[in-house]
Formats: sequence, C-alpha cells, structure tokens
Amino acid sequence: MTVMRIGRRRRGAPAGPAADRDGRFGTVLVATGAGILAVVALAVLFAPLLSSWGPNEIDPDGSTLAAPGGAHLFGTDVNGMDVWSRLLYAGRVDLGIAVAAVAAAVVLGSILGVVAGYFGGWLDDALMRLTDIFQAFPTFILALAVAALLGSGPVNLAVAIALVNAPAYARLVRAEVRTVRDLTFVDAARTSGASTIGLLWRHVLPNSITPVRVIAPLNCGWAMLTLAGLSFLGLGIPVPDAEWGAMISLGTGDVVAGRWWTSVPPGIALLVCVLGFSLLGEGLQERADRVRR
Amino acid sequence: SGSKDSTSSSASGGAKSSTLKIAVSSYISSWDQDFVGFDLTALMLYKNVFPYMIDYGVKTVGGSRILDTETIMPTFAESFEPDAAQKVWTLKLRKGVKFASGNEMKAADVKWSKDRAFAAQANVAGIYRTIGLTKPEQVVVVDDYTVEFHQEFPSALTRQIQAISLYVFDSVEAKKHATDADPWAKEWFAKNPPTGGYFNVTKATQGQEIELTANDGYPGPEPAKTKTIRISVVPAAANQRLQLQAGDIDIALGASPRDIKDLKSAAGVEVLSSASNKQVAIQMSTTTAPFDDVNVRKALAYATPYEQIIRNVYGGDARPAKSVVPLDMPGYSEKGYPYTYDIDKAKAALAAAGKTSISSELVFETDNEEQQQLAVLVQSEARKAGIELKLTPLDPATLADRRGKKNIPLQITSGQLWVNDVEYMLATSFVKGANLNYANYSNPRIEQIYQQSHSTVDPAARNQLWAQVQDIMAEDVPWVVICQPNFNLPVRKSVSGWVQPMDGLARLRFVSASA
Amino acid sequence: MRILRFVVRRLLQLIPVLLGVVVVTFLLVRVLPGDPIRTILGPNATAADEAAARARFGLDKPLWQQFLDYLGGLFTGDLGTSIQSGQSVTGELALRLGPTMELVVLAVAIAVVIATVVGLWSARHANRAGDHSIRVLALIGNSMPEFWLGLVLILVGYAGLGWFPAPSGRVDPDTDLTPITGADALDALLTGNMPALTSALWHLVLPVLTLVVAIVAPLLRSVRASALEVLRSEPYAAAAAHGLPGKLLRRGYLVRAALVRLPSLAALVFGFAIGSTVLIEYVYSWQGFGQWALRGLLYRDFPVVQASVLVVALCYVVVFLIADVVHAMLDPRVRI
Amino acid sequence: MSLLSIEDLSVVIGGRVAALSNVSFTVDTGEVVGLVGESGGGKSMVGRAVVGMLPTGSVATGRVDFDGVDVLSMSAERLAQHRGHGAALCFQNPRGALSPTRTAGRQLVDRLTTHQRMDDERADETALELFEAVGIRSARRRLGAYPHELSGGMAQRVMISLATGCAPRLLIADEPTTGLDVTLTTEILRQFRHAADNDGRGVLLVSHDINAIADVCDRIVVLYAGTVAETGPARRVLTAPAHPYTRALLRSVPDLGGRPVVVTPGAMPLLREAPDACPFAPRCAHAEDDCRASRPALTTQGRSWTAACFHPLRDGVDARQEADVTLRVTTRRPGKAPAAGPVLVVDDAHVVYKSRFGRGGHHALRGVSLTVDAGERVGVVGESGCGKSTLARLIVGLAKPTGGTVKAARSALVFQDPIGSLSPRRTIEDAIGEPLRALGVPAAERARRAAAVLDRMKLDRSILGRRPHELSGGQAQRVGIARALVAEPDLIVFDEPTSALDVTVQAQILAVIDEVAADRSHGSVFISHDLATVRGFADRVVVLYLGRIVEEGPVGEVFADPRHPYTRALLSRGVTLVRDLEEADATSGCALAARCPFATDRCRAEDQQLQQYGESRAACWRVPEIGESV
Ligand SMILES: Nc1ncnc2c1ncn2[C@@H]1O[C@H](COP(=O)(O)OP(=O)(O)OP(=O)(O)O)[C@@H](O)[C@H]1O
Ligand SMILES: Nc1ncnc2c1ncn2[C@@H]1O[C@H](COP(=O)(O)OP(=O)(O)OP(=O)(O)O)[C@@H](O)[C@H]1O
Ligand SMILES: [Mg+2]
Ligand SMILES: [Mg+2]
Repeated sequence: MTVMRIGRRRRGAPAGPAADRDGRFGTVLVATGAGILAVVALAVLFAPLLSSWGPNEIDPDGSTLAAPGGAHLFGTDVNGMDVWSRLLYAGRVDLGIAVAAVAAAVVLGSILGVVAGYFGGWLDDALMRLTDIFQAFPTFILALAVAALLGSGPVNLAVAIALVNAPAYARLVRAEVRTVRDLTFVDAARTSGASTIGLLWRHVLPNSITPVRVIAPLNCGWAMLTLAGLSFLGLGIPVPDAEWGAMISLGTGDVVAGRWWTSVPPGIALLVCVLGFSLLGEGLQERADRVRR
Repeated sequence: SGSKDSTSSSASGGAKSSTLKIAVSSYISSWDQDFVGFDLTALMLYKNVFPYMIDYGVKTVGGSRILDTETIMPTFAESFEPDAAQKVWTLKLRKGVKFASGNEMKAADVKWSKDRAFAAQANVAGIYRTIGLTKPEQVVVVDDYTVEFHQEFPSALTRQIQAISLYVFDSVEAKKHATDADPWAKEWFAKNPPTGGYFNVTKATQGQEIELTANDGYPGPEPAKTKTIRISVVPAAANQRLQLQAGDIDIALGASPRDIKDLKSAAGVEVLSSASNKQVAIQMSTTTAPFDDVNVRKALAYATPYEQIIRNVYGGDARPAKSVVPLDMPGYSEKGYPYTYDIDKAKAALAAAGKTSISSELVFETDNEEQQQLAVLVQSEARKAGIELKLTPLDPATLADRRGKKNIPLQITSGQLWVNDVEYMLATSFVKGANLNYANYSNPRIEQIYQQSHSTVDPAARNQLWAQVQDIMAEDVPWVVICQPNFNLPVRKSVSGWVQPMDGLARLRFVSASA
Repeated sequence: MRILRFVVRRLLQLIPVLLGVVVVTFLLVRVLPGDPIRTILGPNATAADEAAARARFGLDKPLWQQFLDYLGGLFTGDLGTSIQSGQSVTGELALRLGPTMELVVLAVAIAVVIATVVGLWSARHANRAGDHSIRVLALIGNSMPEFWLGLVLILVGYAGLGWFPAPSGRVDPDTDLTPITGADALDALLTGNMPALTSALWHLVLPVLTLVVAIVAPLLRSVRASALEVLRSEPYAAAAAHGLPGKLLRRGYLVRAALVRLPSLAALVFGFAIGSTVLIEYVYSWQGFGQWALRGLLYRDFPVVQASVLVVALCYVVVFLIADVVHAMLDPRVRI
Repeated sequence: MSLLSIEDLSVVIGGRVAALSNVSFTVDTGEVVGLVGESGGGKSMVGRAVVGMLPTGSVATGRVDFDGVDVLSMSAERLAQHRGHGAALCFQNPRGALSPTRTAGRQLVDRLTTHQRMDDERADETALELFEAVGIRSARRRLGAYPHELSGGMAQRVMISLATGCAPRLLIADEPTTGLDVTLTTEILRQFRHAADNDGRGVLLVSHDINAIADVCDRIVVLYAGTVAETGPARRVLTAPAHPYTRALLRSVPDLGGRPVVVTPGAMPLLREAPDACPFAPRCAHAEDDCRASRPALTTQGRSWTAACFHPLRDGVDARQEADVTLRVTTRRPGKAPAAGPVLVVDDAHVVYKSRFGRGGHHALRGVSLTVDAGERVGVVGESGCGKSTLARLIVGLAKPTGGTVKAARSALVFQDPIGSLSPRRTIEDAIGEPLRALGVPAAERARRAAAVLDRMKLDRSILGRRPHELSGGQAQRVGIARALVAEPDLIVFDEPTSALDVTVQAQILAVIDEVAADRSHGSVFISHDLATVRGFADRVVVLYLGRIVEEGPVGEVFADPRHPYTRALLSRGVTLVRDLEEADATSGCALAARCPFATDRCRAEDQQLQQYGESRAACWRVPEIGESV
C-alpha cells in the first residue's frame, strides 16, 4: 500500500467559490487605491513644481476661458486663472479637509462609542439618543448650519463634516465595544485588576476599531463628495481658493458650451481621488472579511 | 427688434402661438407683497398679475423698445392727476375692469388695498413715506371710481412712487376670507394669487410652475398679446440654456452672462440687448476703518480694474459708469466719478492715508457668479496696491442681517433703483440712516440738498442740485462705481414684442411668439 | 402580537429623539447668524416696521415662549407660517414632500433590487471578471458627485440624444394632472391619467438614475459580501452536501440569509438619499423638499427649517423602524 | 465490495497543508466505523472527501470509491446525486450548520422532497416521524422552530434527522457528541447504531474521543497527522491498541474510576507535505531510529486489524479495566496545609442576570454556600448551564451577588477558552504581567516574574514576545495559568480549563493544573462538567444543579457512594433522568423533580435543603429510601 498511485488531479471543488482569490483581489484593490492616492498626494504636494502659475493668479493677458494649450496646460477658467495649477492646489484643500474631518470624526466617535458601549446604562442611552438626534438630522442641513455658524473656512468645513460623520463612528464603535466588552479576555484583564481606563485603552479600544479602519477610507471619499456638494451649494471654500467641487460647479455652465476644460479635469480629479479611497476601503474590507472567516 | 414686432403684432391670431414658455431661476417667495417676502421673480409677476393703476410708457431707443420711466401713463386707471399744489392726487378708475371673481374694480378696492399696505407696515408703507403718505386717512374715496391721495407735501416723485405702489386687490373677495384674527386675509393671499392684472394666474404649482392666462376683463389699451404664458422654474443656468437651444422654452430669464455670450451665435436664438439702469458698485463703509479715511477709499477706487471687469466679467457688454448717479438718470454727469484704474495712484492715495497696506473683507452674495468674479478680479488688483481683501460670500439672511447692522466694511452691490430719480437715490442710499446707505455715508451738504429737493419741482433746478451732489460724491468717494452692465435676454427667434424693462421687471403683456 | 409591541416600544423610543431634534433645530436656527425678518422688508423699512414684522411672526416673544408656541403647534399639526411666503408650512411641506419621496423611494427601491440581483450574481461568480467589473463600476458611480453626474446625464440624455424630457418640471403640464399626494407618478396612477403617468415616469428616469448610481455601491457591496459569507458558510455547505438542487439552495438557503443585513443599510442609504436630493433637485429643476429646505435655511425661514429637519428626522427614524421590522422578519434570530 | 472504500487518499490544500496522506479504509453496509484522532488529524477532511466537498485549492489523489465509483472523479451531476442520497454528512457543530433563516422542519422537508421524491404533504408527515425517531420531544412544535431556538442536543438530533432524511446509504457524523452531556451522548450515539442495524446504512462516526464512541462502533480507524495510525475491530483497538498513539489517546482522558491520566508530551505536527517518517515518532516512547527514517506502512496485527507501526505494542490490556488498580501518576502531596482559615466564604449567594428590557432575568445561582480553606482543593461539577461559570465569576468578583455575601481573598481565574482569554493585540509578556501591573509592580520586576512563572509552566521564554494567535491551545492555557499564578493569589479558580483543548494536550494541562493545585500555598476551585476530570485532584466535590448545590462531600465518598439522584445519573449509577434539562424546571420545589424518576408530589412542592448523609450532604429527602431501591 505504500505505492503511491498517481490519481486524477482535481483542482478545486465545484461548490464554494474561490475563497483564496478574494484576498488577492482585495490586495489589488488596496494597492490600486493606495497607488492612486499616493500619486495624487505627491502631485498636490509638489504642486509648485508642477505648475508655473499660482493657483489664484489671474492671467494678466486677460484671457478668460482660454482653451488648453500654450501657457495654460488645461486652459484658464472664467476668472482667467490657470486650471491646471488650481487643480493641483485644490487637491491640497480637498485631501486635507477630507482626511482631517474623518480623523476628527473617528476620534470623537470612538470616544463616544467606547464610553457608551462600555458603560452602558443611562449613559449609553443618553449618548445614543444624542447620536440618534444628530444622525436623524439631514446631513446637508447640519453641515450647512455648522458652516454658516462657524463661517466657511477649511477648518470649519472640516469640523462640519466631522460632526456629520461622528455619530456613525460612535455607533460602529459602540456596537463593537458591546461585543468586545463581554469577551473573555476583557474579563481576564478585569480579574487581573486592570483599571477601567487601562482596560478601555489597552484591551477594549484596540479590538473595537477594526471596522473603523475599514470604513474610514470609504468615508474620506464620501467626505470629499460632501465637500463638493457644499461647494456646489455655494457654501464650500470661498473664492478664490481652489477646491475641486467649487471648480466643478463653477465650470458646469462651460461644459454645456463645449468648454470642457474648466470642469472636466476637476471632475476627474475628484472621481479618481474618491475612487482611490473607495478602492482602498473596499480592498481593506475584503481583506478584513477574509481574516474573519 | 422693433420692425419685427410691428409685423407680428399686426398679424392675425393664427400665426401666433397661444402659449409662451419662460424659464426663471427661482419660484416667487410669496404672492403677497404687503406682508411677506418678495424677490425679483415675485416683483416681476406682480407687475403682470396685479392691476397697477399707472405704469411706464414705452419708447424706442436704438432699435429696441424700452420702458420710459419718464412718461408714466394710466393703464388700469382712467387718469391720475395732481391738483395745482401737487399735494392732492386724484385717481380715476377705468370702468369695467374685472377681477377673476367677476367683481368689478371699484374705489373701495383701492381704499382697502392702501389701508392694507399701511397696516402691513412693510414694503409700500415705507415707500409712501418719501411722498408724505403715512396714514390710511390720507387715502379718500370720493365715489365708486374716484380716489384721492392727500400728501403731506408736494413731491416730484409722486408719479414714480405710485407707479410702483398703486396696485389693487379684489377687496370684495378678500373680505370673504378675512377673519378677526386676520383682517387683511393674509392667509388667503399667501395661497391665492391676486387677480385683475393683465394676466390671471390659472395654475401655480409651488416651486415649479406658474401658468398665466390673459385677463379678458381688462378693457384698457395694450391688453396681453399672448393667451397663455407658462413660467417654469429652472434653477440651473446651464439647463435654461439647453432648453432654450432645444426650443423647449422661449425666454430664458435666468441665463448666465457666459451663456448669453455663446447664445448670441446659437441657431434659433436671439439675444435681446439694451442698456440698463443696473448699476454695479462697491460700497465702502465710511464709518469703518480703514475706509473711514477718504484716501483709502480713493486708493481702492484707483486699484479697481474697471476695464478688465467689463471685459472679463461682462464680456464687454457693459457701459463704464462715471458717477454714483446712474447713466440715463436725469442729472447724470461725467464728473461724478473721476477715478480710473491706476495702481500708482492707488499706492499714492494709500500713502497719503499714511499706510502701505491695509486689509478688509469684501462681502458679496453667495451664489452670485457675477459678483464673485468681480470680487476675484478686484482682490487680485487691489493686492497690487497693498490692499488685501478677504472675500466673504454671504447667504441672503446673513447679508440682510449684517446690512441691517451696517457693519460691512466693503460690499458689492448691484441693482437698479425702483425710481429713476436722484432724490429717490439720495433718500434710499445717501442720506443718514437711509436703508440702502450701506456706506454709512453722511454729509451735511447732501442732507441739505436732499431737503431742498423735496420742494424743488422744476427739472432744471433739480439738475442744478444733482450736479452739486455729484461734485461732492467725486470728492467723498463713498462708492467704487464700476459699470452699468447691459440687459441681455436670450429668447427664441420666434419671440417678439419684448419691451426692455428699465426696472428689471418684465412686462409680459407686450410679448408674443409666432408658432 | 410581538411585532406590534416592538413597534409601539420603538415608537415610544422615538419621542425623545424627535424631541431632541426639535430642540436642537429650534436653537440652532436661532443661533445661526442671519435675520429672517430683514429679508422680507423692503428697502425703505424703518425699525418700527421691522418690529411690527417681527411681532407678526411671534419673534418678539421670549425664546421659551416661542418654543412652547412651536411645540404646542406641533401637537396640533401646525408647523407655523413661512416667513418668506406667508403660507402655512404644513401645506407647503405636503406639496414638497411628495416629489422628493417619489424620487427617493423609487431610487432606493430600484437600487435595492439591483443590489440584490446583481449582488447575488456577483457573489455566485465571485472573483471572476464579471464580478470584478461590476464592483469597480459601482464604485466609480459612487465616486462621482451627483450634481456632476446629473449634468452629464442631461447633456447626453436630453441635449444630446433627445430621449428624455427637458429637466424642468416633473410632468408635462398639458396632461392636466390632478395633484393628490404630490408624487406625480402616483397621482397619475391614482387618477388613471395615462398620459400623465407616462410623462411623469419619463421625467423620473434621469433623476432616479442619478440617485441610483450614487447609492447602489454600498448596497451592492453589502449584498455581495453577505451572499459570499452565506455561500461559504457551514449551513450552506451542509445543504449543498446533502445534495439539494441548485434552485432550492439559492431560494431557501441563500437569498434570505444573504439579505438580512440589507434593510438597515437601505435605511441608512435612504437617509443619505433624502439628504442629497437637494443637489439632484437643483440639477433637474425638481422642486422638492430639498430645494425648499435649502432655501428656508439660506433665508433663515425658521419655521421652514424646523419643519424640514423634523420631517427628515421623522422619515429617518420611521424608515429605520421599518428596516428593523423587515430585518426581524428576514432574520428569525433577531429578538424584538 | 465495500460500500465505501478509501484507497490511498491524499489531500494537499493549497500546496501548503498535507491534510491527508495515503489514507485507506473501508466502511460496509450495516457497519459503524469510528474515525478518531486529535483535532487537525484530518477526520473532517475524510468526511468531506467522501461527499466530494474538499476545500478550494485542494489536490486529492487516490480513490474514494463509493459503490465502486470514484467520488473524486464523479461528474457534477453524478456528484449531486451522490451527495445526500449516497453519502450524507452530519456536520460538526450542528447549530452552526443549520441554516439560520429556515425552520428545522423546512430544512428536513427539503431533503425529503429532494431525495425521497415525496410530495409536500407526505414530507411533512415523514418529517414529524423522523423528528420523533431521533428523540425530539414535542416534535410538531420543533418542526416550526428556527435553529437558534434549539438547544445544542436538539440541534444535533435535527442534524441527524436531516442526514437520515436524505436516506443515504452512508451516514457520516462529524463529532456528533462534542459539547454534549454524558447522558445525551449515549442517547445520540444510540441513534447511529440504530441507523446501521435497522436501516442497513453504513455509518462513519467521527470523534476525537475514542472512549466515548468505542461502544457503538464495529471498527475503529485512528488518524494521526493525516495518516492512518491504526484500524481494527473496536474491541481489539480499545483493549489492545497496537499503535502507541492509540494508547496515548486512550490514556489521555481521565475517567470516573479515577484512572490515571498518562501525559504524552508534545503536540501533533501540522504537516506541509506527506511525512516520510512516522509522524508520531517525536512523541513516542518506543520510537527507534527506523521510525524516524521511514514511514511505517499499515501492517496486519490480527484479523482485519492493521497498524502503521514498526514496533507495535503487544501487551495490550484494556486501559479501563486497569484503571482501578493503577496508582495516579501525579503525586498528591499528603497532609493538610497549616489551617490558615478560609480563603473563600460564599454564603447563600444569588446571582440574577437581568434581561435587557426590564422584566425578570435569569436566576443563575439560587442560594449557594461554599467555603474553601487555604490549601484546599474543591471540585465543582454540573451540567452545562447549571451555573458553574457564574459561580467562578462570582468568586473572582466579575459577577456581583444579587443576594447573599461573598468573602474572597485575592483570587485569580483560569478561563475555559485559553486563546480567547488573552487580549489579541497584547504580547504574552504583557498578558502575564497584567496582574502585577495592577499591583503597581515596576516593569523590570514584572518581566522577571513573568519569565519565572513561564519557566514553571515549562514554556520557552521566546513566547513572551508573541501574540495570542501565534500560540497553540495548550500553550495559551499554560499562559493563562501562568497569569493566574504570577501575583501569588490565595485562591485560583479553574473554569473548565481543559474542555477546549485536544485530548492529549488536555492531559498535559491537567498535569500542570495538578501540579499547581498540589501547591498548598493557595486554595483551588476546579470547575468541570466532567466528573472524571474533577475526581483526579479535588479534596472535596460540589455538585451543582440549576444554580443550587445538590450534593457535596469528600471526593472519595461522593464518587463511591453518590446520594442524590442527580449525582447518580451523572455517574450513571443506575439512574437515568427522564428528559433534557429545561430552564423552567427551576421555579419551585426540587429543581430535579421534573426529570427525576423518583419524584413524588412532595418533591414538586418543597424546596430541598442540603442534609447530612454519611460524610457528604445531599439536597434530597428521599435519599434513604432510594438508596435501597437502586
Ligand atoms: N480550508 C482549509 N484550508 C487549509 N487548510 C485546511 C482547511 N481545512 C482544514 N485544513 C487543515 O487540514 C487539516 C485537517 O483538518 P480537519 O478539519 O480534517 O481536522 P479534524 O480532524 O476534523 O479536526 P477537528 O477535530 O478540529 O475537527 C488541518 O491541519 C487543518 O488545519
Ligand atoms: N450574561 C448573562 N446574561 C444572561 N444569562 C446568562 C449570562 N451568563 C450566563 N447566563 C445564564 O445563566 C445560566 C448559568 O450560566 P453559566 O455560564 O454559569 O453556566 P455553566 O454551568 O458555566 O455552563 P457551561 O457548562 O455551558 O459553561 C445559563 O442558563 C446561562 O444561559
Ligand atoms: Mg473536524
Ligand atoms: Mg461555563
């Protein structure tokens, strides 16, 4: 019986899709997303090297809405400013606000979520009702109100978007904490005499923010879209500072007239950037799913 | 054009399309101009659905027909004439004017309407103060078709003021809906459009669409030429342009300047163009640092790129203005504003103020593309002179609030006065405490001229006064006067009869479209 | 019945949330810079005029009094009078809600159906080219600002191809539709007005499409992930190992189990869609709720802002309640 | 020809895991074959190979002949037919293998209509019969139940009914009794014997516990690291195991008789490719050079008895018969520690878990009194859900008593789930140092003491830098014990410390615990659902039933002469309980009354208090009467 008979080789079983390949596509997604974002980040970081015009510099020759070519790679906009240069500098604003807003939302949401989820009881009820209230609030109205209240600078917009997003994180983290706090290792740490803060910081929090790490990139993309929406409603970054959403909405009228260059490039930049975040998020999600299985 | 209009108006009804489609940018804020808010769309509609007793005449200038603010003619009224002292004005109503309810318009309606306006303490009540009408008792019914207005003092403005204020409600119908709590039927008028004007509102879908039908109960001259007008709300300018090009609308009232430029060469579309009274300026608060220093104001006046603005923002379609008094207003003088773009002079002026650099915010309306572009240009040039401007777009409520508080150092204003007269301009914009005096301007000599103008009825004498006004303004520079953009209206080629409204409010009765 | 008890209990829980929303909104609109009264007065108004107008809207009373008045009105269904239009806010709201709901409900419903069908397909063909392309496509759709997509669709569908009606209005006015609910397609159906129905549906295509593209990705992702999880789960393997035929497997063991997470997400998406219609409404001249609320906010029309926030919050919580009930019906493990 | 004939089956998963290497054995119609071995040995993989459901990426060689047809090369349609109808698998973890969104009844009907071509009506009737046949009470109601509404035992029975509902020629049951109580286990196993004897099915019974299934099996196949170690008739394999691994397996489990646990060092290797030596050699006491040089083939040891061993053992004696006469391997230190007073006094403790929405809650402990003296070792036994863990949590302060008092010295808890009790993102050093950190011990001292206690656990210090998921279950549990010991508590509570572990690893951990418990510097409470495990090293044993102590006494006394009917049932001393445990039983009167064959009306009416009977105490007034009746 020691003779090994070379049998027919079968690859895979008919039932059950390819579990292994998930991870691979997840990695492709993550890599693509990260790659896109890296390129965009580099481009906006080195904006001064990549463009000869300042973002708010008006072409003294007075050529507004000049077609691409010549002195202006992507032409000029209605104010006579260089579209390419604005495109690059706008990225700083967009990426900066999105990332800062989401980071702030994560921190705020996590704190609320951990406190609510861990302590439970009336504190949980109160905090959750509070997040309910803010979640039930229409996104745009809340963002608009905050922007109107604080004024429309980049920092204030980030605050507005962070406030809009924080409740979701609070819920996410809370749900996770409620599971984690009943897990054995938390009990173990408790019987070992760990203090509450230590317990939360060293044991509960690190194990509760996994989903947050997956959602955050997706949310960054979404934050950029929200910012664009606010700009479209005239409540984004005030002129003349460049921001993709504002550039798009300023240029929508031009597209109809066949002057694509004022709004298509920022549109694509926004699309690509949000897509980068989405791919990253989706990929992370897929990899997280695989680890869970 | 004028010639085209005469042919189409004389043509038989068969050639005319019975429905005219107009796109506007926003829905009217309300139907009740006494008690609640109104905007340009609303004011335009009021002109067409309220019976206004008198209105501007029409004249032809440079081939286009425009409203003549200097000839004011009775329309729904038979006549509107003063007594010798110009204090008591007698309004004689036209007989047979019918509201949609079938009620005939009578003196009682006029009385009720004016009582209502006084009670509302808003719009008209405020305007009437300039001609010395402050109490309901000053409006007296003489007989069914005659009403007298007893002014406290004679005024050269009466005709102009009444042209924008003498509108009448169907009081018989209104009283049916009045209650003790709501004696002026506010609730009913909020929901139900007024009737009796050139057009009646036959359908109004809130936010979306309004359908006007010609009022066949109007017996006077120049009745509406088109049976039905459909006004649809299309907020996005690009959409209006697309629809106009596709022929889905006949008139695009909310097209953007950029589109208008393109539409001039579009097939099937024509851009009606004419000079307008609309004046664009930057008002500088003369009581707020740094603009409390006249030299700083001069610096900004020199640092403003007038020609570049006309070229870039208005596509060359604007008239350079040389006075705070608008072009075409009686008394306009070139000497009123001797400032031109000159950075060196700007720097010198700033130096004269003892400064090398200053900073301020520049306020303008959110969502107003024109103002935004203008602000960007001014910011860019002013910086060269050492004036750092922070652009601050404000939403309507905040703008109104801050204007009310008079705490805006620098703001862009654009618009036309409802009354084409310097006295009115002074009253609203330059005397101390005037509502539109965002510059917080005050000058004893101006106050004095203003007082004097009340009782000065003779045109030549008035022009004398206005010349003085402009000399003072040239010295004080409360405003950076930028330009007067032309009025441009893209319409389908089939549209005819358009009369350019100098007050910005379209008179739809003149318009028709061939099928 | 358990489900009824659950609904009642949840409805009771809603009260503090809605009350919170009411309080927050009430204070927020008043804290915001800007004055609603100045915008309705003419240029010649005096301080006395202003005071009179303020008094007309009860804004001269102390804050607590205003709040109590507002709260009292709420209980009688009176949301106050719009400062801008002078109309009853309840009436305006009724007019504005229909069009938006029509858009959102239709879009979310279509997105849910697409997500379900395509998501299940995608999971069953996981990691093949088709699956990958679907996912990436959905993500691309999700990455576009709605207003931008809307404009492109108008350019192509209306200006270019001329297939769709002008982005103005929601139904052809010549069809003489009698409004009932404000949702034109529904009204046309109710009144049996066929031309109006066709016209209304035709007007709906592009805006609904825009919204669907914007929201389908997360739903799709969720269905696909759940389905994949089910396909790889022990219960499914057990059923497959017992040789159950493919159709039975899919119907009995895949679909329901894969859809349990969808309702809550759909509710979330619904909330998001209501919020983002303001942009779509602008682009498509769809005078719905979003535009109304936005205008209210820009002009600080207190009663309008208060009402619109309250209504969105109400929709939101009710939709979540429905989602929870549906979830409980789909997933027997859920305790209600 | 056999019904199932596996020949030289090898499965490599993803080119990295040699799950099975050259496995051969057969199953005949009407025969029950036991497939035993430790976790990861490849048992489930065999089952999956038989139904043609190997994981994606696996490469299978050899033959799996079913009725003479090779399953590995079946066409998709043929395979679909084979599954269920040919061979049906009862999945490991039945609760998890039942579709959560479909009622148990529907799932069964699906099988019936598919494989037995019944119409819905007949399927419904048959489903009812099948449920009753596997011993599901109030079957009609259970038909409409969703899986989560079923208890573990019930789910297991439903799973069996699903498999039998396919009317398979071969029934494969993967770990059908894991996690079930003794009484239930016997009952479930009987079902399989029944399937073989009455329905003429072949049965392949997969289990890690050779002792548990030996009685119902005709033949046994022992798997080790994906290879067949031994196969033969059940009695022979059990009484005279030829392969050292089989013997190790048999002796790793303590039994009620107090048979010693023989510790086999090391752990089963996870092979990346088919082994070229005896995979058991590194752990084998009898291994010689040849064992490490080549892999022994299966050689005949007797009639239909083979073993893959160069040095098969011939001195086979039934380990179980032997038990009473052999001495314990672990040394029990005689004499009591100096009486330092009690380290734990629980007095009439009640614990109620409040339900989330007001109204009621679960009464997990109802008046438990317990004293543990310094250096004493107390065992606590009872069925699942009787409140053992609650008691543990109460002792260490994780649960607050809703009534009564708990006075405990410094205590530490060793958890049932070794890996789960370690924080996933913290290093082992951190975990062990945690109690010291709480005491304010400086970092350097913490590290020193952690290392020291690790040495005592015989763990390599390199483990200190690792994270929990990098540990095996056995290692993790040693870390858990180390953590409990590090701060030198006065009382250590072990809550089922071995039930999550592999058989041979279990033995190792039991030895460690025995050593720790023997150290009289602290008291120990050892909790288990398995009386045999407790017997090994407790001085005193406490029997818990539905939150009450029903019997208590010195370990020897309780095991030799159980008084309470419940204890007798647990020890299988002539008492069989009437039915499964139901939560509602606890309300009034004797909690056991509903299940007790001796129950009278008085039992149902009166609460029972502990009464002295000889050296032990029992909460049953009928002890004197029933003592004779059995
Ligand atoms: N999908 C898979 N991918 C990779 N390796 C796997 C997979 N499934 C099982 N294995 C590996 O195959 C080997 C045999 O696993 P199998 O499940 O058959 O063991 P088992 O004896 O049933 O153990 P248990 O008692 O834990 O159920 C193990 O080493 C396991 O890690
Ligand atoms: N947190 C909790 N909330 C509600 N009920 C609980 C909770 N923990 C345990 N219970 C219930 O209390 C009873 C006793 O639980 P406990 O965990 O003490 O049992 P156990 O004897 O340890 O069982 P096992 O052998 O399964 O571990 C069980 O019926 C259980 O369902
Ligand atoms: Mg297994
Ligand atoms: Mg337990």
